[in-house]
Amino acid sequence: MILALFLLIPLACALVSALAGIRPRETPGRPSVAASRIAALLGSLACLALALALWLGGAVPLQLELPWIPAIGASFALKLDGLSLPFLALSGLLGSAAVLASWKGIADRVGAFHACLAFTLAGINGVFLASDLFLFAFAWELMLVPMFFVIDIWGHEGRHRAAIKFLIFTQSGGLLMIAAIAGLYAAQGARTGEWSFAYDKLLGASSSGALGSTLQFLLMLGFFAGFAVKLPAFGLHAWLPDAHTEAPTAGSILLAGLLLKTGGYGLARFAIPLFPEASRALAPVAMWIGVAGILWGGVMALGQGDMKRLVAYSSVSHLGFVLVGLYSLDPAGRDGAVIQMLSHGLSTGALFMLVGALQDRLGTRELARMGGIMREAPRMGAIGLALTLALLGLPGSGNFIGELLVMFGAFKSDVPAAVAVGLGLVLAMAYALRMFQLAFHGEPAEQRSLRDLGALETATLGALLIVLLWVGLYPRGVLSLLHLALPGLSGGGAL
Amino acid sequence: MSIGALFAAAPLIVLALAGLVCLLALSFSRRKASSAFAVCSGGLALGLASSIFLSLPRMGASVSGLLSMDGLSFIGTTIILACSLAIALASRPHLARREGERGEYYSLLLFAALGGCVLASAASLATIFLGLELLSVSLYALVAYGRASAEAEKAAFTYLILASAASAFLLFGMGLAYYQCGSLDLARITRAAADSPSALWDVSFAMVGIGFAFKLALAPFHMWAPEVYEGASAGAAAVVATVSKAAMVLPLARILALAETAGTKAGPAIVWTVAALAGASMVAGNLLALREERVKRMLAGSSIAQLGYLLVALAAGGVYGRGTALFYLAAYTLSTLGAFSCVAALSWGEAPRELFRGLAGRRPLVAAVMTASLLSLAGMPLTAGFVGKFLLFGAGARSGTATRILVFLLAVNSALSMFYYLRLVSLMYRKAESVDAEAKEAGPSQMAAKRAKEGSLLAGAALALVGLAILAIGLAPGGLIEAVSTLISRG
Amino acid sequence: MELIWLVPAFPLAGAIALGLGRPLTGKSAGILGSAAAGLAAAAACLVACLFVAGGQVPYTVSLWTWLDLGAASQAIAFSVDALAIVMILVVTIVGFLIHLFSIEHMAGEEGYRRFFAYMNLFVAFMLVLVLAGNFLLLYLGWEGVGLCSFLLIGFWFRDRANGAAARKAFLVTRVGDVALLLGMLLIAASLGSLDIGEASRKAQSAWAPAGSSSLAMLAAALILGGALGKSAQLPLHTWLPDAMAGPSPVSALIHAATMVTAGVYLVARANAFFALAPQVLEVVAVLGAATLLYAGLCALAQRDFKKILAYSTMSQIGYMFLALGASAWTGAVFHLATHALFKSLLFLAAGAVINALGHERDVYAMGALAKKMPLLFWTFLAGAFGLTALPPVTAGLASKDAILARLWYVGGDARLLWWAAMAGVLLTSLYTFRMIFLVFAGPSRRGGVGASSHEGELGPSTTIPLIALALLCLVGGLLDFPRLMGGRPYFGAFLAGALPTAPLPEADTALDLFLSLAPLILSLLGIPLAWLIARRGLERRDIAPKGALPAMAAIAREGFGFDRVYAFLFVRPVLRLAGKGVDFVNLASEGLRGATMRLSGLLRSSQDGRPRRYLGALALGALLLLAAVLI
Amino acid sequence: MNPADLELALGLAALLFVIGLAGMLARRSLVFMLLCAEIMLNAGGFAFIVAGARWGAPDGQVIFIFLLVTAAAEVAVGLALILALSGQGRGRPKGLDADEMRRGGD
Repeated sequence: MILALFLLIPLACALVSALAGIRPRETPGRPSVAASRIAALLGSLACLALALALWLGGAVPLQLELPWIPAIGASFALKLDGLSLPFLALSGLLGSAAVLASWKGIADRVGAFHACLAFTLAGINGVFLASDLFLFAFAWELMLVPMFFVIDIWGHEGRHRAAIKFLIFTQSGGLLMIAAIAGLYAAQGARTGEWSFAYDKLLGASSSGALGSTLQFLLMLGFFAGFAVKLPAFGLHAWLPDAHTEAPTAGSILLAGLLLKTGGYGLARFAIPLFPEASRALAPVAMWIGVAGILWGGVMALGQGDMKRLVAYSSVSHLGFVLVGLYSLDPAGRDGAVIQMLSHGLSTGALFMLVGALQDRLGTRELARMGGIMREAPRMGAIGLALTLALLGLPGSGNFIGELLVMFGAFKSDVPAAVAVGLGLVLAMAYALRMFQLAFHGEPAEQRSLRDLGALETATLGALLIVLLWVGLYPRGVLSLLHLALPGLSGGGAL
Repeated sequence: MSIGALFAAAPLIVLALAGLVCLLALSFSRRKASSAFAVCSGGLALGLASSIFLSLPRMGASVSGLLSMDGLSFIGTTIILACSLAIALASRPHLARREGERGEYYSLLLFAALGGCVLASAASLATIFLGLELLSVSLYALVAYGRASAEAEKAAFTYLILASAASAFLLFGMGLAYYQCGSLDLARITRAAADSPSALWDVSFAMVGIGFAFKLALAPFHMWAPEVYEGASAGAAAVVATVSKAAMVLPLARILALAETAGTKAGPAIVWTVAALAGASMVAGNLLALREERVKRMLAGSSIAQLGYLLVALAAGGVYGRGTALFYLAAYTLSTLGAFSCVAALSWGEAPRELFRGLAGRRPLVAAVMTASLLSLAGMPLTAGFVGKFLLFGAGARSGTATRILVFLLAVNSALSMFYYLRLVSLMYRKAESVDAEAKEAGPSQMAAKRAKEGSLLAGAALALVGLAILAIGLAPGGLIEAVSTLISRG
Repeated sequence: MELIWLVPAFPLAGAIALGLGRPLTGKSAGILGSAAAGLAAAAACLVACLFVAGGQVPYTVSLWTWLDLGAASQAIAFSVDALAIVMILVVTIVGFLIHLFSIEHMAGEEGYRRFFAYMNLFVAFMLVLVLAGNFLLLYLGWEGVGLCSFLLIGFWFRDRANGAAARKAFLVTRVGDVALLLGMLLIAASLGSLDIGEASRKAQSAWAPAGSSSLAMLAAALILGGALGKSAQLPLHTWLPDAMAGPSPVSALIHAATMVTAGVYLVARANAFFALAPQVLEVVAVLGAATLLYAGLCALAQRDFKKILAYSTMSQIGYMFLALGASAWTGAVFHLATHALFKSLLFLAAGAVINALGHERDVYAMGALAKKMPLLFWTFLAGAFGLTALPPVTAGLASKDAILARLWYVGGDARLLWWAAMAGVLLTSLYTFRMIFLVFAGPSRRGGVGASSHEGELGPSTTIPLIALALLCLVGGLLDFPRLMGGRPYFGAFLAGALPTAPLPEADTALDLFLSLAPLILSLLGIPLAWLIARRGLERRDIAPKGALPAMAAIAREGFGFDRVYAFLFVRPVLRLAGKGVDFVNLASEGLRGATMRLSGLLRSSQDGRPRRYLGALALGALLLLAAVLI
Repeated sequence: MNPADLELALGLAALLFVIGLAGMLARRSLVFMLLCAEIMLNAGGFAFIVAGARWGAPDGQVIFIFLLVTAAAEVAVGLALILALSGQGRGRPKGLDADEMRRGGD
């Protein structure tokens, strides 16, 4: 029953925030506004606390199964294991960060805004917890709509277009995935006569020969499409820069920190274990797609003038690592992919928070109009430096561990890919340093008075950084947990 | 004809009587619009009640071989009557606001519903034809009526011409069928077709199919839809979009069921043709709606596409396929009904997109229900549409290559459809420049205003109900799925 | 034994304290930083004493397990052996002196506190690097020192040029680092361990005999890639001259004494792998020789005081690589140590001069400073003697002699290398004394820059390190003095525990005499030649030089155009690809969108309200349907 | 009746149907379009008559009577619409032209 809390708490908070901010026209000072902010914050903090309690309590794996739609064999089944727990903790952490990041920035329809945030969080938690494919698809789609609203209502200049683009891209992937789920369900049901969406029941489908190799490959492609768009893999990433750039800070944090992770999580949890053979067939291609993402994302990031867009493209590059790691079909690579996702969530989330803070203060995201921040706002500079180093994967940051393990996995299965990944590291340094130096070094580009980070912001960013450092210096904390889940993933994990 | 049969057919009888009473009342005094409204909604409610309490217990009763009151017909009757009732309620405020209001609208609505129910429970060519004509003729009138504008009349005439051509196809096809089988009974006909397949049978089925395809606005027989939806008043458009669609899907489902029991082998040609129809309608509908600035036209495109989706399940066949189709029908009618009721709540006539700008600030309820309906049409979770689409995927994935291709098309198309649904949704939540863009009809008299007010209360209630239903089905579809499957497996 | 972790802990704590401590103002920051470094030095000495007292038993102190890489589990662990001891002594002592120097040298600079925080951080990372028992931790330190070098080169970040130099340094070394990383992965994947000692042992069993295993060659080559990057050897050397944009103490500590020699340390550490790949070892030697000649030529042509020293560092490290290539491991390390002494001394003195002249760095603008700044002159001279291996300064003399002798004794092709090294000796003395003549001798120039200035204001915290370093140079060589002059190889003996040593063949006095005198003579020969060159330079110091030789000089001044080539080959293509950040994938998706929209427009225009058209469509559809059914 | 005649009659019905369709497509006048629609419907009815004759059953005629009634209803509505349309000013004859119904642009 505890697991249901991961969905219920955010939903309850969403309700509270919505009710608190029900008035269409409100002034930032109103108590109801504060109430909605606090409700959202408490909600995500509660999720975080819950996740940590379970983590420290070592209470994994946990299961919950309630009947939902017996008519089609779909049940409200949640399962918490070593793979999902870190992501749940991350969602709690970044959820709070998102609320804090928009503490001042959002003044319009505050209640609705936080309701949307909490709602998205509920959907994300659902994705990380669902062990029933119908429920999974439900949650998968559920998080889109509120995120769409977050971008579309509270975003920047080009928000409407970006929001639609985001929705259509992810949706075309998601629907293909749903089609594949339905196909798997149909094939398995036709074989066993037991119509069920339960993950464990479908896990054996492909090995039991319920699906011909062609069908298995097609279904796997369906899943892959859904997750690859979300990740995003190279070639399907066109939605990401726009969405990240136009979204409000909180939206960018959730997008980069969590939504993208659902893609990688889906690959690790569903696409590969459900269709081991087909995945093995796809693996070489997928790895090189990942490599292409790493390199192209890096090159693009090198060319961006808009800081937020630069970070967005860096995400494309970093999630290429995830693809490479997962499809190296090597335990080390898979571990690396997970670590990479977590650290990318932390570092990029923090980066977006920083960019948001800069934009609030300077009213621009253009690197050309920044410069000299190091002197005017040393705290900002220090944190910016730390984040830059994480971005370029300096040892000690979680990103390094992720990239190292990914490269190790790649090295074992495809040496050229590993070398190409190495080039990616050089590119990463190039664009990270370029961003840092343009923004923080040199002389201020224009006359301005720059406020340094406030205590709240500093504390939030500091917390994120500390967690990142912890992952970087003691990754076993995560990996040991992850290895608990190995049996569940062995379908593709321990190949 | 036994008394039981009479009870079984009660809904039809109730509707027919209500329609007559309505006409009589109007012919005695032209100004009894409110009484006509009362009779209409009362009759529809009574019909609904009777279909649940009288004909449901007598499931499977055959009424003089012309009608069979089985599960299918029950489902159809329920959907049709519910929709008509909601539409009656939604139409009331505008009709009441207009000076010199006429009650004929309600009687036409009643007759359309009656025709729909007859179609839903038709067991013979004769009843299919009768029901169809009853429905069509009242629709022509409805489309033209209730909105004094040349657009409406043009739309109505277009509809009439095309529809009569289509029903001519249908009739000729039936004639050929009868020519070969010698009976009007659907069961016999399907059996005969199964026993002695021939080119002539194919022709007759094809021509009947054309008739149905036209009514369901499947591409390439869809071109009338945008005109009619746009020209007609919101209420009439709603009837065309929901009642007549439901009324055509059910006989189709019944024929397919019978054909299956008779063991007809649908040749690859048939299958691929159906698939082509479905695919074409998905694409055409979505492309038509994509950049449409007039909401009613957009909804026309949407319903073209939606019926294309539904056809996937029918093409998949089997009890599961038909069950899915009917579930999806329910979801589709509910969502479309919600959308049109919202349109009706804003404007009876022209409905440009701008009408919806900043709606959330002005009319939260309408905006909420519209959002729910559009998301449901888009197939987003928490709404009936999501479950429906999921089941569609399942049904399509179960059977052959053709439907698997359709499943792919379905995925791509519904992703495409996101564009126009969500575009409208986002419009509703933007800041409203114009304080109130709603098209106000000519200043009503005190009396009319009072009636309109109480009418709009009812309409609001109906609206809220529809919205809740969409969410309820979206959250807990189990009951409905169970019900549908048991009904059709028994029927 | 457990207190080894204190050694890096002190500077790390200092860095953190300085990083957080807002209130630290004025000199206090510098004092705190120096104190941290000093404590580290003290701890290092203590550790060394204990180590020696404990009979030189290598040991490892493991703090916590970091990461499991395949079968290999990597710990955050410090392992102490003779080599590590040498390195930590060099790093901490020289580091401490340079910190001390900086207290006054950097006074008044903006970001004084930041400077010391970075310096402390660097020392900490450098210590981690040399104490690391496994490649992964070594890599952490490796990247860490790279970071600090980046931060300190770009210390004056208000000038974008410094930033560019810093970025270049970090990026070029990163290329090498990636090679190193791949090498680690190769070792971990094929040997199943990243612990340096264990991996070496496994390699000796798995990849023997020497020269047979391509894997061994690959591993060695990749490690070498890392070393080349860090130690600014050809072809990854281009960053070092630009790195002089940083403050002089930084150049002294990072780009002369410690970080740039990390490559030498790495190769020495991984000697087992190189021993298994003699071909690679030859490459090491050749690259070293090439670099030492190349850098010598460049140094000869420079006008920037610090760039001369930078190129000189490059060429001295070339000597070390040469030694490594000749598998004179101890000799290389010894030269590393002595070089740390005299080169940091040179940099500090140069820095003081430059400060005194108001940040004037052009040697053609200096001159006649010997009288104005006697202390700086003499200390600088001590360093220069070390550099040119001239007595009485023993530091360079001893170490360079060892290397040259070893080269000769190896014989065979190595003789060629010996000749190259001899040429290097000449070059060294040429550029060194050219520099000295230009700076300290001759008439003062350029309207007497520095005519006003004199070193009077040098305080104790500046002078003490200079003098200390000078003295160390004077005596440093005695640790391992050529046997000819009755020296005994204490140093080599000490390192024998950590590095394989091949004893020189039995004494042949004549040969020894020749081997010791030849370089001496060459160096002395260099002095008058240098004077001629300096004279030429003085005469035409500002006129655009004509003729072949000056043209050559101009090319050499640009480092023979490596930068241009790299820019053309790597940098520009990537930047052109990045362009203005226009993503063709995005363009494609937009195109698709446009196409769909156009299609929809087409379809909608067919809906023009004419019933007959619709009828036509209906009839056509019917026809198609019937046709489809019938056929 | 012998089968051959039946086939012939059926053919006649088909011909009638095609004529009606062709007329609908060809004529621009609303009235004539309505007429042609009736012709098509009656073709269907005729097919039923033929079938009834084939089986000697009354159903065919029954359907035809239904058809007459409904067709009458359709015509009634159709004529009413035509009147309404032609009443829209813009000169009588034009109002009867189907192609006049083109919308004022899309």
